[in-house]
Amino acid sequence: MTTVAHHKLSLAQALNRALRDAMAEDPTVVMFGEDVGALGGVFRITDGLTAEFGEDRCFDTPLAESGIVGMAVGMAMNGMRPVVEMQFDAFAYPAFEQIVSHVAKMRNRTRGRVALPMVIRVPYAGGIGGVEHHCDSSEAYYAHTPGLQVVAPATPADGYALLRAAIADPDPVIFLEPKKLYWSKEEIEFPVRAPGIGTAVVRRAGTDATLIAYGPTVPVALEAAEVAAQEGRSLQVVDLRSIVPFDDETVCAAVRSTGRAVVVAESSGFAGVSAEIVARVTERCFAALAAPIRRVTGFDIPYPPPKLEHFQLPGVDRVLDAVDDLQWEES
Amino acid sequence: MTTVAHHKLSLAQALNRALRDAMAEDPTVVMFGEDVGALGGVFRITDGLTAEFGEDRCFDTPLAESGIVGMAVGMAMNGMRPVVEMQFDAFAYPAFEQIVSHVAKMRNRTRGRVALPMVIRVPYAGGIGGVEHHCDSSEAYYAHTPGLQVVAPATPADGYALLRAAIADPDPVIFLEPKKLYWSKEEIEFPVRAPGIGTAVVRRAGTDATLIAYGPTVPVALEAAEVAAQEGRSLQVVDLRSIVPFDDETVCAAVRSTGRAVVVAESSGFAGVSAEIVARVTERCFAALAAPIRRVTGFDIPYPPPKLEHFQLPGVDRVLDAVDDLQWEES
Amino acid sequence: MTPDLRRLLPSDSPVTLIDPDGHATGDVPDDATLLRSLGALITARRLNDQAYALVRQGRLAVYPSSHGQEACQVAAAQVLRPQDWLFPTYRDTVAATVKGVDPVEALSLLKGDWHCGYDPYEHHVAPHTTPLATQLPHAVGVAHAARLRGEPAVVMAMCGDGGTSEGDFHEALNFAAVFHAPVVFFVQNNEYAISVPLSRQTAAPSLAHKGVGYGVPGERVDGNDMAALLTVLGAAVERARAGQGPQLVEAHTYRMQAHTNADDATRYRDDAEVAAWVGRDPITRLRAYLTGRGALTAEADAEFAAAAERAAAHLRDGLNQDVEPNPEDLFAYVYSTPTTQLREQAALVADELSREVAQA
Amino acid sequence: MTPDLRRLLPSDSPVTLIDPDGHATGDVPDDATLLRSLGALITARRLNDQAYALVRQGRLAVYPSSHGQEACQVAAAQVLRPQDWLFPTYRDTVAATVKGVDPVEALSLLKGDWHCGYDPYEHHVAPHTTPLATQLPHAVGVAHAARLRGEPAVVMAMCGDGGTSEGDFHEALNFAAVFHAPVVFFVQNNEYAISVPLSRQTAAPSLAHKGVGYGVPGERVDGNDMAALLTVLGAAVERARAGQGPQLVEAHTYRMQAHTNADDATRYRDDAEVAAWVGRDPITRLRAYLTGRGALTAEADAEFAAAAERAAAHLRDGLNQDVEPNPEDLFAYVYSTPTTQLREQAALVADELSREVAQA
Ligand SMILES: Cc1ncc(C[n+]2csc(CCOP(=O)(O)OP(=O)(O)O)c2C)c(N)n1
Ligand SMILES: Cc1ncc(C[n+]2csc(CCOP(=O)(O)OP(=O)(O)O)c2C)c(N)n1
Ligand SMILES: [Mg+2]
Ligand SMILES: [Mg+2]
Repeated sequence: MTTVAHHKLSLAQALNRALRDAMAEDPTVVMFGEDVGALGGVFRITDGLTAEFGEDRCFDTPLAESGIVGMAVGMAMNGMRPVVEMQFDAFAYPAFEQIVSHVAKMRNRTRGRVALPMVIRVPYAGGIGGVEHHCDSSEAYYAHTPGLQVVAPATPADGYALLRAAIADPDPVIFLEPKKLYWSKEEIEFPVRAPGIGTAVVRRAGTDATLIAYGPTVPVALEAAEVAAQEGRSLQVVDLRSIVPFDDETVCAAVRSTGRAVVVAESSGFAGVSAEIVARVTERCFAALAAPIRRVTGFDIPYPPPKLEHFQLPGVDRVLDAVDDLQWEES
Repeated sequence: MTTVAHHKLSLAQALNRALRDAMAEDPTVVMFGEDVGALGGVFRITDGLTAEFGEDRCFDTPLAESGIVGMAVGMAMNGMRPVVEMQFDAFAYPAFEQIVSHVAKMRNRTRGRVALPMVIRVPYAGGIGGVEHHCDSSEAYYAHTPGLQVVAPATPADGYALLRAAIADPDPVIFLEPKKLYWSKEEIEFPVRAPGIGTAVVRRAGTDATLIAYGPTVPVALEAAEVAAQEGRSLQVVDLRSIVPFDDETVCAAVRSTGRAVVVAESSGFAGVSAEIVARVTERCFAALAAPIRRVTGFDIPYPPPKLEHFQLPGVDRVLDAVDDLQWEES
Repeated sequence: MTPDLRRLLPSDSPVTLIDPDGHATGDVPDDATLLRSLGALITARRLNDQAYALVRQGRLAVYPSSHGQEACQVAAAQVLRPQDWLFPTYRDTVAATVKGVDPVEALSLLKGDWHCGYDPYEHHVAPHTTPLATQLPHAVGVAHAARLRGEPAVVMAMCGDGGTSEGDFHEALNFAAVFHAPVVFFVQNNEYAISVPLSRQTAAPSLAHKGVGYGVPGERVDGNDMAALLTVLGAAVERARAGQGPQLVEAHTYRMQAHTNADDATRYRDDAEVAAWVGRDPITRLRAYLTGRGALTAEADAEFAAAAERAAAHLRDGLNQDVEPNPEDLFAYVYSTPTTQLREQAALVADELSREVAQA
Repeated sequence: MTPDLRRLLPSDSPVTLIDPDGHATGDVPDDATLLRSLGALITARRLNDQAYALVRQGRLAVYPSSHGQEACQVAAAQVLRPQDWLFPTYRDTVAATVKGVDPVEALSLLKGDWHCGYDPYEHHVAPHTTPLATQLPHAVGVAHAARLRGEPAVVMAMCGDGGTSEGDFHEALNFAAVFHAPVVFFVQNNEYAISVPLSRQTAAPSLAHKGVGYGVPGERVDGNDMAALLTVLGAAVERARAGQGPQLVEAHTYRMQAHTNADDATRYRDDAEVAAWVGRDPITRLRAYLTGRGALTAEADAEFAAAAERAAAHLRDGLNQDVEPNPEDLFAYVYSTPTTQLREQAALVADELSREVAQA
């Protein structure tokens, strides 16, 4: 008999709890990175883990991201389930070689003999007034790399469930944590009924057009839908949750049901995940489309300094402008 | 008075000559990397440069790609025009941090005060029976990074002209050299009338559908068009040459003229440059499209071992299958 | 031990020339030099504390203070000539100002106005670098270019103890050694990398010992001793200028405050540990020495204080000024000539703004 | 010099126990041990030369031979126990076979059939790694996991002189030292990285001196002296097993052939240089020593030659067999469960093939 309990948790707290529960259940789960020990991580996602599980289970490393990911590869090869934290999105780049040439390829390289059950946690994207290198939306680099799974929760419940699923998964997962949502709260029912990796969800029903979002832009899409509703337009909102694997079924069904769509993503548009969404949905749903799928994304510029970041972030108005542009008059 | 001369050169020879001519004209141009000195590079692109210009102008470095690119950044900051060679595509990944966080961002970071006139040459893509890590199509990583220019010549003449343009450019260029085309020859007229960076070209006229290709897939597209012509279908072929900046005008005009298009790229499709092409052309030419733009790309798998690589490479048949799929009956 | 090896190994303990009580223990630079440094130190401290205060007042987003490390900051810049380059990290704002950068411009990054607020060519100060150790290969490149042209410029490349663990530290030192580049690698070992203590960063006898593996001479210096820093760094710079290649200098110092104001240092270190370093303050020490020699007049000291106040006022005034953010800047500097794509994107923003104005 | 430093520094010249003429100069392992090694060396050389020949016959795409470096190859594996791990580079095929991997499976990568042809868990041999030095952090991770579980396993992590310049070398040594991981880092310094000579790779007194900067003891050994290698590597392994942390061992050897058969070594080195190393051949040297002691019987020598021939024949037979490439493999191992997308892509290929069959 499982006891059901409810807790109101922020995304940060939900992730912390997911780590704690996973470590309690499975002694092979280890957590390491920069400042994840005594400090509990700069965002406190690993708060208390060293105290609870000891130095061998949650520990600080020297400052070297390639070394951190590389060591995780070796530990995963040898019976452990490492979870590592990259302190900020852009600070995962020194580990790019390890991620692309090893994390992504080890299973395939060895015909499935060497699996790498590991999770790379990346506090990511902007909207927190961070200076250069602290606000990159780096999902496209990972999503384009075969062999990686890439997820981005937008709610505390999904954060908990997806992190548990990622840790339990036999294959590596790039776990993107939208920094600006760390402090948003939600009531979660435990035990969580987990959405598996690879399933999108319709967050809001709607009939006129579909907004496709993930991670930090999900709340933006929901707010846009709310505003549109007041203006008499019914927008459906799909939250991808997983970028790889991609839930074609849910997304295409949603777009077919409305015939119009806007992809909302914080990352620069050019050759980003948003482009993939437009391309694959258009390929699959062309006949159902009343207008080309529009993109509202970050511009093709380096992430701006704090005083200018609001221009870069997809906002409600920009999303609604794009919706307005979906050739309504012609339909 | 300029003397016009004709030389039949392979792509490799054309690139070598471009380096030689640039170094002869401008004493600030320096070339360095792994094995580029006495050996002349594993593909001989730098053959003879050390002998002609001396150790200070073309030199070997320790084996460290991040160090190579980082040193180039510093030399570019201080009056030089460095050209560096990454030995193979996948061996540029250790330099990813330097490329994304510095090469791409220095001009913007400093409001244009510090420009980085530098070229990163990357022998890239497959089709040469190379083992793991020697055949990656890595253009999407760079193309998605604002601040970089990304070019991929498909012919010796373009190789010469684009490399000269890249070296002369005030901003950094990722110069992708399709390895499998190194030995293809063409008669070049010197002085070369240079296509600037950022201009696509229609390589073959056609009226029924447009094939959009770049780098290693340009000859594939041309061959497919040739076969299609024999079967009575007229295919237009566009060679992008530059991925960033992207020549929307030429590409969209071409697609509008035929109403149907297939993008042919060697790289994995998911969130690749091919996705961007589909997305942006569809956004701009939706009304002119008789069918969704199809993609023929590498699969979403790690580049296969030599014995299996022909399954991964877009071939003529697969391109023609995609063309057949462009809803001809409905038009 | 071979002579070659002896040349590379640092001394067994850090070089100190003035002890914490202000007594000379070795060959100290002349009074005029040290007075100039004391003045700079006093201004440096004042700037650190002013910047910290400005964070609390909401004028700066965040400030990684070099409070306690000012002797390193001042020395790093004072041993350089105008043609020499300084490569600072996010914690080395003060060093940049000593090299000539206007503190207001230097803090543009942390104010959130723009990434780099100053012209790197004006004072030969590279943009503050945040990704650890990534500036070190750039420093080698700048030095190598200068050397190829036969210019007598030297590069001072700074990083922290944490930064020494990154691959780029390794690659930069190795390149500098192989190419004999005139670079002084200056590590401020302040015992912490955010919360990570030195013992988790390295098991080496000292960070200066890392030089051996590259054939780069290493030296250790008391990072709170202005005289020792000027001497050791000065010698390294002139050695590099004379064509004798790179050097690695580790300064032993301490981060007196939290990593930044956003950090909570009580989570990972005791107050007692911090307190122990108060007595080793670089300013107190140098003042005690100069006072002991009768070289520091009350007048001069007052003028130092006044100059520091002027610098602080300048910083306050500058940071209290609001620069109107201009969205056109977003698109103007990505490339020398904006691409068609960027022009379209800039037009979209301009259109949004014009509609906002129309609505207002 | 402090005792701590003395512990870290390598000897001034490489450890040699048998000189090039086959005379013992130190405390040599017993005859039985060395006879076993001689047998392995003879097979190793035969495999190298057989593989090279198979390239010319078109059965292998490329082969980076360890001809001349066989003593390093054999020692690296012979000092390990079954539970210990070996992390080989592309040049260390022979070491992998000495640890137990079938040479046919080991050459799958270079034949072009599949990336890694063997089961890494069977003999605890990691996949051959091509991107330089990137396997070293993995080695640390494997060792750290074993240590956390209290298993007495040691990891032998191999790389070349060129590989020491990469950032991952630095990060791996530092991590191993900080975490006290049971790893022996074994650098085969064969004087070249493709065409780049050692002098362009480092300005250090030796590569073994790189250990100092991590607090990792470094040692140098004559890489063509089987006895010295067994002794130095064996001690390092048992030291690591005893919980005394990592060690760095540099073997001085020479790459007798071109980088691979695709390389043209005449472009960057003289024949005379190569010739000078012929007299230092590891097999000749060990044979001379054992013969001098009367420990090597003609029978045993004949059996070594016969075993080597059997191994070569096995390799020939294996590589002459054509494995029919199966396109389903492309999609089967990317994830434990293929994604919808991969199933669609596999179906596309299956459809193409079925249409080809239909047309034929
Ligand atoms: C590549 C990279 N990884 C992580 C960070 C995040 N980070 C910023 S400062 C810091 C600590 C650096 O410590 P240290 O080098 O000792 O310098 P200090 O802050 O003590 O001056 C870290 C981990 C970063 N800036 N760059
Ligand atoms: C990261 C990376 N960069 C470049 C290469 C290309 N490459 C393959 S082998 C080699 C030379 C390596 O030399 P060394 O480490 O001395 O080993 P050796 O080949 O002499 O055994 C190079 C540059 C690579 N494999 N990986
Ligand atoms: Mg520090
Ligand atoms: Mg070598």
